[in-house]
Amino acid sequence: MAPLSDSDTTQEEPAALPGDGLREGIVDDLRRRIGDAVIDTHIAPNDDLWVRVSTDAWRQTAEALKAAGFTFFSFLSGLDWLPSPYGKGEEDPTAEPEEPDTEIRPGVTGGDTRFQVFARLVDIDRHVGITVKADVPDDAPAVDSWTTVFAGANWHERECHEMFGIGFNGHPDLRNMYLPGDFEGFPLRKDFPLLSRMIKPWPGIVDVEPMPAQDEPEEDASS
Amino acid sequence: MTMMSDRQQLSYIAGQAADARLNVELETEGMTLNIGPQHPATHGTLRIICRLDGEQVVWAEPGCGYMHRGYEKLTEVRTFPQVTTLVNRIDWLGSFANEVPFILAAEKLMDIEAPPRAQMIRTILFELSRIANVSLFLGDLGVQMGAITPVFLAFRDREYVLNLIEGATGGRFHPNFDRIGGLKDDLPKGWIDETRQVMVKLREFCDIIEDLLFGNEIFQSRMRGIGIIPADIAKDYGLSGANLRASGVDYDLRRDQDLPMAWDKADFKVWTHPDGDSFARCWVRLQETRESCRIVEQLLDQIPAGPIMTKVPRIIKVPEGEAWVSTENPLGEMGYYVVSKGDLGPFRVKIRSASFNNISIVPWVLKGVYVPDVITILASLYFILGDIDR
Amino acid sequence: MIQLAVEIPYWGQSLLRVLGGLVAVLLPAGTIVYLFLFKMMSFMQSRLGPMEAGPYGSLQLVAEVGKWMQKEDLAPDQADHSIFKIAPLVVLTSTFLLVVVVPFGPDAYFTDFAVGVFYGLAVASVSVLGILIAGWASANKYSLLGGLRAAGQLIAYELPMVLATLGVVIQAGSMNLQDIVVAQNTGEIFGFGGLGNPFVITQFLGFVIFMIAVQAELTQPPFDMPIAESELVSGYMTEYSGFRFLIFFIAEFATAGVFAFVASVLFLGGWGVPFDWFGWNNIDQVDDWMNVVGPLIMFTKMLVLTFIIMWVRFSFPRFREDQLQTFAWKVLIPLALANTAVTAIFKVAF
Amino acid sequence: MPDKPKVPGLFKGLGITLGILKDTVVDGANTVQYPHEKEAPPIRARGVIALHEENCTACMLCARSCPDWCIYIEGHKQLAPPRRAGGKPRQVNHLDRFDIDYALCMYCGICVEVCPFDALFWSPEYEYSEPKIADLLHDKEKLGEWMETVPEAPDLEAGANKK
Repeated sequence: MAPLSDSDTTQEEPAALPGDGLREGIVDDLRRRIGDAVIDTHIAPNDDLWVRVSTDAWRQTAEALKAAGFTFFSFLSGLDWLPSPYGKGEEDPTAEPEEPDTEIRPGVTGGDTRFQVFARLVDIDRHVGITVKADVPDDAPAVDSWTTVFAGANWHERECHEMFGIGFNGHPDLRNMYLPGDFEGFPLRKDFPLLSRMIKPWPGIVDVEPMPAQDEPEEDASS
Repeated sequence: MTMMSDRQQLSYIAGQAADARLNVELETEGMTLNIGPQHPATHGTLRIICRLDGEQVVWAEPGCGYMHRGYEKLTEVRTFPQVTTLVNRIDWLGSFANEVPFILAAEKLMDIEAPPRAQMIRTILFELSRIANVSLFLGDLGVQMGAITPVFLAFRDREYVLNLIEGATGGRFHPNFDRIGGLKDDLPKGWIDETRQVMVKLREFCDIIEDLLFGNEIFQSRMRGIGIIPADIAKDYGLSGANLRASGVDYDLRRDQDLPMAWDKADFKVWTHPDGDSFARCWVRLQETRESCRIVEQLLDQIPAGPIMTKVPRIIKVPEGEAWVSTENPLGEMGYYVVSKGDLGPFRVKIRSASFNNISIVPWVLKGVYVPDVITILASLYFILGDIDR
Repeated sequence: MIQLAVEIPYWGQSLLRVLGGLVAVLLPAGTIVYLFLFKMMSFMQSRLGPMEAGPYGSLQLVAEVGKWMQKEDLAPDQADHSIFKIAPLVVLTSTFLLVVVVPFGPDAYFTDFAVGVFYGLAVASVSVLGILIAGWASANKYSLLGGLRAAGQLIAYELPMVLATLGVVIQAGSMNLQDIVVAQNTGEIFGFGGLGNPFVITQFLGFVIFMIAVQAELTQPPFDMPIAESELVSGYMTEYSGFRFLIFFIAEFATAGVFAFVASVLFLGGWGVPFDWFGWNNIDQVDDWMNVVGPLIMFTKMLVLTFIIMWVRFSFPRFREDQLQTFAWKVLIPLALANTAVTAIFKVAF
Repeated sequence: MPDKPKVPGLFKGLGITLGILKDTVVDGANTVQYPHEKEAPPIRARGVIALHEENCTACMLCARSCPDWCIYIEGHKQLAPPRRAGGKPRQVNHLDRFDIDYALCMYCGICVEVCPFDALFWSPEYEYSEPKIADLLHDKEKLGEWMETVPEAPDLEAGANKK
């Protein structure tokens, strides 16, 4: 039966897939709009584009990018770069625990604080996306809220606040998204223990008793 | 917001008026109604708190968290193969489609690519899980509106697709078939022509649903002009998939980015609809199911011979780095931002699921709407709870 | 009255009438539930329906009645207990009161009111009270919404029903149901008397309006807003369980059967077959075996009409509340008025 | 698509349900009446895990890689007769306990895949529900019983290169 509604898109040739030239253009355009707030950029060859901006220019970046055509709000979340002190809960208690490294090594576009907030915007017409990052100061973890620029950021910021403890100034109601109201602690922080793996002893621990009689040195059974 | 039809204007003004009327004119005392968390119209445990004036919703706010399993915390303590078993439980209706972006992100970090045969079979199984997911939606749409028959037809025809997925992968709902670098196994004998017959059945199902439901004047009067979402508000909230295309935005991740998958080998039409109302969203999904059947039929003839898995070490340590891959999942755009520090498991995985954004627009769209329309709009937005709460 | 061999004392006759009433209401309800709700619905959805209880699932209704009997029928504590308990009974009594006026044969009837139609329609609206009480008394927001919707809907659809029957009454010239049946079976259309004059032919618009109004009175999809299971869980019946829910369930299908009886009397010629076939020309000449065959004919006509009601029920989505009301007030009632006017003009002209 | 006369949707909907009624009456419904008729699951269905005890060397790889921690293995070392006559008796791990707790297992199949000695297999058996949840902990013998329900691997589609 003929399609019900009168609308069907004329299948015009989709815009050319973004090359790296387009990405450099975007970075220059962003530099022109917000000046030295752009601290570090990284372009993975014809794959993706990362930009790190200074913390206080976070909302300004959003406005600049939206003006530049990045109208599709994909997501916004947090990153905690502290390696987890608890490990996987799958250590062999007999072996002595190796010393956990506590050195904070941030990812692609660097950064010097423990927490970072990152978001992704997409320009639908030019089929290109950009991931924006910003450091969150350790002492007062708070960033400007994007809800005035992108209405969709409301829920994402509530979840990020609830999971990482990063404050968002100017957010209408920063209630908990998933966790009960009186939940204390921020689960997605690396130093928040995953209790389910603390209680149950790990069945993967090798307990193959050695030979009862001989006492010559038996090789370690576990591979 | 030029596209706002007078219906939406009307209900918006009514919503405002309801606010005023609540406390001034009739001193009618508003009633707070909890739809959910156990409610037949929500796919899982979503709770909508709405304040009513009579039958009209003055203020609505979804309460999530009843299905929160803390996936992003779990991924920190698991290795890559263990995370794939975890990840196909997010959108449990089209579950193979969840594994693919995560595996592609890991492959991008290791910069290896699956052999062409594996890419082709991945795309076919991806489209099959889309058909399984959306055909259930088409049947369930009827139940939300009160028609009992379509849901049984949906479950009957969806059974064929699930048997196909189980035949190839072993699991009906949680195939866990995707590995970094390729697939776990190859297709069993006779699977390809069985799939062709099933595709014919699925097209008949789409035609039946189109006549039984979409042609029905009652259905149209219930759906047209309800819950209109203009394009720029949809983009603001990050709606994706059929919800975005129904507002007239021509954006389909299968065509608009080059992933190491086989979508470019099949020609398919991206359907959009100018109205952006509930009917448009469901209509676009119906046409997409037909497109998926066409894609599967085209790809079935082009499966190249060759290995199913590239050379990959037994114990996989993904090199350090960050990668973002998103694909056009049945519910919308689903993406994974995988951060790896070079050991067995990922350091941090941000799961961008489609329904989280699709539902964040509910407080805006439900203002000044009747109670039965709350169910219509929720049904047309089509979310899965595991997707929202992760 | 026909003279039976033995002289039955008066109390015996009233006992027989009560038994007859029970059979006339519960037998159609049972067959409708099994035949349509269990079997036809499943076959329309390409499945087999209940097959375990009895051969081909025939004892499924007995199993369900047993299940509901042994379930505890609890009432929420804030509920208004006294009226919470009597609500289902009110709905059921309205069905029994309605069946009293339906004729099943020349002598097989419970009462022969001169104003049968008037009484029937008045009694049919009693069930609205039962539903409203149930919605209000269960102290549950969903039931309150369901009850209010039901009140609005049933009252809105009573008017087209009354006006549709008005057309029939004008054409038959009397409000006595027995005369309506006779009028349909003896009259002829423009001289051709072979088929009698069932009002469904001349009053087709009235028949369509009456069936739509009956669909709404029974709160069946596409008019099942009061029990909109996807929004109001199950409307005014949400808080009921056990034996009281059983009464609601039986009442729903018994009313469907009885309305089908009334519709077949008004439009399909009731218990009679065209009298010319047997050479009768008024009611007194009708033979006695008609008292046995009459109920069977009524039963088949009822099954045909219920098939249509259930068929619509299983294939349509449901209206929204305000569309329901606009459909009744702006479409059905004007049509019914026009139908009545045209019938009146024809009555006078011919 | 030929443009059929615009039959109002309502009647077309009625037509369809009547059509399905005819189909069900004529060529039967799709329901499989479970206890009487049973539908065979596909060969690769992941129903239950079977243990081939001789192959197992208690290397604990499966217990380590199980995401749900639902495999419990205990073993001890003992001397085994030498492979070649006159050789030195070999020292080998003997399996004492090998339990899989199906109340926890999510049928992901990582253990079957990771086992270097091909001791674990998938069998499409699915009727092993228990009234008590404790009985879902299948021990070594129970897992051995499942061995004979394990089908051999189906042959593959054309074009797959045999490993």
